[in-house]
Amino acid sequence: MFDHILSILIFFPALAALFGVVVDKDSIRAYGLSVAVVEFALSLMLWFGFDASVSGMQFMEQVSLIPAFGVNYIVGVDGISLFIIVLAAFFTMIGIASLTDTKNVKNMIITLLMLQMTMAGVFAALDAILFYVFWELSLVPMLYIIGAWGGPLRVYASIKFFLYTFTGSLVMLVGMLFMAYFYFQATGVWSFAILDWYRLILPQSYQLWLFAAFFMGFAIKVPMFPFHTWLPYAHGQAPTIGSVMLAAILLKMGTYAFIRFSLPLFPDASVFFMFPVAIIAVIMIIYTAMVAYAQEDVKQVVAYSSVSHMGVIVLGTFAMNVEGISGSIFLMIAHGVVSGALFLLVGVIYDRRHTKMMDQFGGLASVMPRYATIFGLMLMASVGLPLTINFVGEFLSLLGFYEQSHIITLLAGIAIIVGAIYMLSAYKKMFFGEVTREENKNLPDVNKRELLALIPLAIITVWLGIYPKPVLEPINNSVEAVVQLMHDKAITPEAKSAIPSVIKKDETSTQEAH
Amino acid sequence: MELFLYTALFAPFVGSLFAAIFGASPKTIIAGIIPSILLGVSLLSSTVLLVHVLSTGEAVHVEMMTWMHTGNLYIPFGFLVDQVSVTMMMVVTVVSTVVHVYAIGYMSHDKAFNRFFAWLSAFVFSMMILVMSDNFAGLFIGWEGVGVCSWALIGFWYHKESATWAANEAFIMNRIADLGMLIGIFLVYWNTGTLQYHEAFEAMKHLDTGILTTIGIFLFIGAMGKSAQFPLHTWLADAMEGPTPVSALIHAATMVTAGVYLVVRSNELYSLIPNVGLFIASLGAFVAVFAATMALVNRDIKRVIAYSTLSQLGYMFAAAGLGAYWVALFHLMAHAFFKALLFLGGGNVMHAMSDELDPFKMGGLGKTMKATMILMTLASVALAGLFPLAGFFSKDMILEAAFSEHHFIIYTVLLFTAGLTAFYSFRIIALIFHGEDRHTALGFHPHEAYPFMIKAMIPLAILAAIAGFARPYYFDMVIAVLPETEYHIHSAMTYWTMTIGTQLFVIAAIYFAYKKYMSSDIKVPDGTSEMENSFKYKLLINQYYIPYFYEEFLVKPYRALSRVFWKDIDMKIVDGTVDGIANIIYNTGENTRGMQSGNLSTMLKWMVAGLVILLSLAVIFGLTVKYSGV
Amino acid sequence: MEIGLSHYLVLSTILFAIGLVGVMKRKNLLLLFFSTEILLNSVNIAFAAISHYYGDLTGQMFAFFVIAIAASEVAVGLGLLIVWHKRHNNIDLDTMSSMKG
Amino acid sequence: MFEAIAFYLFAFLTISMFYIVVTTQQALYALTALAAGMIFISAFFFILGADFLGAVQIIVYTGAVMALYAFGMMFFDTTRDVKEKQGNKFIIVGLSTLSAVLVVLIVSAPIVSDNIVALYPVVDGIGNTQEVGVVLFTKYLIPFEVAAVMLLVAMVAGIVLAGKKMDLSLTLMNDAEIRELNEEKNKKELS
Repeated sequence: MFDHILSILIFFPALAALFGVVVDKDSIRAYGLSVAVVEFALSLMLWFGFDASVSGMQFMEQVSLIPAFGVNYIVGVDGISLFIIVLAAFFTMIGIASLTDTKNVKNMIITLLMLQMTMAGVFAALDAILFYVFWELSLVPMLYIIGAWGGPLRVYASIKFFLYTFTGSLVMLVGMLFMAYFYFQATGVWSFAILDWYRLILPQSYQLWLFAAFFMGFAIKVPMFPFHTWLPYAHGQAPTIGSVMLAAILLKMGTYAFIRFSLPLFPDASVFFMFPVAIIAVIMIIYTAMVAYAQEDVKQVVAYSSVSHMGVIVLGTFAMNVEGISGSIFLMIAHGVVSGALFLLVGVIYDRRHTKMMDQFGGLASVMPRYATIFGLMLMASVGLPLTINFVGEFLSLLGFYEQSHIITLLAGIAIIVGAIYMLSAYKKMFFGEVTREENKNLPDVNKRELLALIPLAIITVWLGIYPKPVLEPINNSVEAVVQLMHDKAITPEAKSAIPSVIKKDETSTQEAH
Repeated sequence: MELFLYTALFAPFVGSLFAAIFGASPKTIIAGIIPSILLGVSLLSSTVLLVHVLSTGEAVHVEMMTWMHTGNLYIPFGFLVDQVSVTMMMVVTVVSTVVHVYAIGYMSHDKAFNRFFAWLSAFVFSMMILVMSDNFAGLFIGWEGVGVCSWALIGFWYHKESATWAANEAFIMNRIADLGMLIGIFLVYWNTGTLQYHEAFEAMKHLDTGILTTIGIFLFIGAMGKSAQFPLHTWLADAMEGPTPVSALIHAATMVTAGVYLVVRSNELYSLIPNVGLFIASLGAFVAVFAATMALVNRDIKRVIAYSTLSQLGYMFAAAGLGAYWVALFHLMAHAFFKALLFLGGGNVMHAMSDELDPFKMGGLGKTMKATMILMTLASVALAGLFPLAGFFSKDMILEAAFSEHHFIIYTVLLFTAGLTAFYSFRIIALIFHGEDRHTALGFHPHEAYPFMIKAMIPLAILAAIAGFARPYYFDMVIAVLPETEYHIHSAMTYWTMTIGTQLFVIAAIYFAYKKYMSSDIKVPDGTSEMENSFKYKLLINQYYIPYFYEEFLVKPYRALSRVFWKDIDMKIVDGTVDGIANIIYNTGENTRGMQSGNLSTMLKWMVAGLVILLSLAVIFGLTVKYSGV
Repeated sequence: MEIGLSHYLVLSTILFAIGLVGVMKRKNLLLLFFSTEILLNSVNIAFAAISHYYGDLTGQMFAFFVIAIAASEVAVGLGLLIVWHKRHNNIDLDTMSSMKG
Repeated sequence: MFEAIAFYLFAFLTISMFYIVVTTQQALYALTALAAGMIFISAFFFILGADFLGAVQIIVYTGAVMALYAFGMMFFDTTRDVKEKQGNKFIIVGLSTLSAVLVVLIVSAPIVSDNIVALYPVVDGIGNTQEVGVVLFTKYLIPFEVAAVMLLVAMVAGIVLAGKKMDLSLTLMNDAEIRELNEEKNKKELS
């Protein structure tokens, strides 16, 4: 059963989407939901079949595609990618379940299933070309979702989204080709397999250039300052479901790729670029948080808050130690859950009032108490309250980076202040005060379908905040392997000292025990 | 004992959940009663633990489960009940039980009754985590938890703009301090490799003083926010927008003392860095007098009491900073009782006066509200530090500590503040309960609170009266974990002079307050009197213009800067660059499409031109290769 | 005076340049075809010359295929030209601008 | 000596013929000059010992291609001159000269002559035609066949294109008639 589970996970939704074309319009919703449920069940099976104590890749599959150039279909998961895959399947499921009645529901569901294929593919791919293919393919459904169901500026937003990220990815592709070429030079064999590349130690000058090339692709995807401007447009114009998928899963591709590619392939360059990247991350955190505070549209607040949180994730990634990287991976999941939920919540009010402007609301807490409660919970999670999911990630990320730089961490820590400022002021504008507008007086509270999507998210938010172990433990084991690999590969003395060795510490501790 | 520990901890949580179930439904009296009963259970469990700790002298330590474990970081949910935390637990559970019972009456007309109890119990739960945790991370959970509950409770009447504003202000200002705390925690982790109190403090003994100083400062920044020390103090007065039971429980008795608790808890750290301790003591003394002066003129009962709280927190920090940790903790306990009592009394007055807070509009309320008057006077006497009430014992110890440590400036400041405290406390007592009846003319018809509310306050009154006598037993208990610093003034003569002198000074201040505010010519100030136009008065009533300063120089610039960042930098510069690049590419295409004229002749010319360019390149490269010597 | 490879190549280049002038200058489509013939022939000379001076037949082979291509080009090109002429009654280059971008 | 005289003579003739082709206003003159130029080029082939190529040049170009052009020209009204608006002559001549100079520079560079080694050396004592035949039908057999197919395709294409509606002259019909014709055709296709 488990032999081909990853391929099934990747291609089952695609196949189902193809069959979906012939499904009757009235039953497409049930069809899509059942496919998504099966997919989610499969991803849960993957989780239960996953051996948390093993740090390497599991459920590996390999099929040769272009043997002459070493392009293979290789998929596999480790603790780093496992949970994002599960999260992707989960969000596809609740996304379809909570889908409101839009035009062309059939197309939307088919598109979402295709999107699910690309998301599962990106995070499972262990071959650079395969990764690239899924990476680019994921743009297409998103382009369609924004372009077809978006707001008035949808064409501009979707084209900007597509071209911007596509440009970055092309630079990344060039980097990949060079990497493969260097591998060929070193070994005489062509290979695009990431695990093969892990074994290659490059001179620092090569690393710097390749790091920069990969960085372009990843940074735009994350999106890092100053490449972030496509995001507010994409979120602003996308329909609710589009924003949810974009924020929850697609943005994570960038940070995931940092951990999968940049860090283990170019440890010296990563250390070399650590401070520039960290400074960018700090700018992202503070600057976009301030921009978020100035917004008038609640969806834009959430959109900019995403950028701010992604800054913390990037910072944690570049902490280069187990605490920081584990924290950033955990924060990816946390931010996926929380921002996804926040976008869903914004969608709830948008469905009722057809506006997202905060000055149109006010006093909603008394009209829609359940809505206000769930929003409040997600708000608290977003500002990083302990015992919610975000705190674990943020705490670990910042803790990790504190070892590298005190000042930068102090600046990045301002995130918890500015985050509170924009979130609370947005909440105040929407929910507090008197109900001033007539049309707000009789708004219905969240209905069953919306609760169906929101309650699981709320439960996850609290559950993983209190008991992160089931997720954190597999992550930790895989991250330890990555950090050890980086430590072993590092050639410059700065990098050797910046990246701690996991094994060495164990040895010294055992020595002390003697 | 574990069972009692968990009961003490989780009973408020269960109560909170219970009330939350009814959260959105209209008032259900059961949603108030059940949490109160559960708090009583928690109080009983805490008492059992207190007895256990007293009798055996051993701390109860349990580890419930792992929270975070990655790399070398290991944070469990661990709980420790030792002499310090059991004191705090007693304070928290006693005050909160009383406040819960009181609030059933106080909030009985509020339509969000159930929500109130859900949050109030949640607050108690967070506070219990804060005081019972055995590591810094757990402390931080409680720390933030009480922050959120405080936010929700200050902004409880969310339709009021001022309430929500105050709630956000409190939360954000606390967050600023929390950042300091977080950094402190990071420092502890990276220098000691653990966050468990015991192991961390053990490891700190071998650390460099510089690092310890940094840790101490950052942790204290965290404490400053929660305990509203200068310059992060403005939120506390604004927090009085919340319902009065909230003010009593959170902003007087428990949450604001968390900072003191943190310093006391970290006594092993602060003992190693006396310089930081001195700074804390100086700041404490400064805040004591600073807040007391603002309390002198304020015309809002709750704000006066809030400033008084601030001032008393200054006392506690002064004591803790001087190394008299047990004195600080003792004052904390005594203060919790009488200050909560004072607030609840204030709540009665507020109810009676239909939420009017200006004492100048009251006067002569003592006739209708005898019980409240007695209780509030008792609390004020205790606050002023008159023998034999609790305040006397605790405050006197702080003065003694300052004196015998030879910090005479701090001593003088604190002594002076004691006089101010007595003055402003009795100023409002006099204005509210004595003197001419000014309220009837304004159309108020005061009435006494429900009898059960008064009864609920009585335990606090008793404790405020007699807690001072528990000092020797208390001392014997806490020295197990806190440094044993007994203060002995060198001669009995000095001691008695000081004590009696202080008492006389305080009595004089009280007499002065009564004399000034009992007179019959007190009117509702209308901004015309000479005093109201004096610079001193303006400075004090405007809180030294600090909120004004924050508004003008921090909030407004932040807002403006955010707008600039969004409209100008993000939209124009960053996005403009992106769109600019796109436009350049687009325009290049637009401009060069003239080349594609459709005329074959022209196109052929372009082709030949391209050929010439390619050939030239070939020649150039050929020459470069030839002459570059390769 | 010995005639070397360079002579032939220079001649070929001159003819090619003339062909280029024709290609650029002529507006009559028929004459444009003529000019392309010149271009092809000038290259043929170069092929043949190189073939001769290096004693290698490949050049001639190429020239041979060039001639074949030229012949087919003429056949198709003339056919198109006739169709165009039938439709528009002229073969002036300047009147053709349907490819304007 | 004889070779040099022949080279310069024919060079002069070819250049002047082709010059006439690109300058003359008369299509007929151009055609005649082109035919003459082709024949003169074949002279070079003979000088260079490529007898077969020379023969092919005369047969194919002067025989077939020129005849084709001549027939083609019968379709056009050659008396009606095409008005040739001229752009900047300087650009045309300049570009051509420049490219010529550059090519000369390149071919005269010493680097070119050093790297050439004969792949299929000319064998002494065997006639050129025989050599060509051997190479053509061994090494270049497939290209040869492809070229043959290409010629066939070109022939078919030429016939189809030129021979379409030989009975109609679209130029002599007015617009209405053409439309009628098209409609008729559409109807036929629909039925």
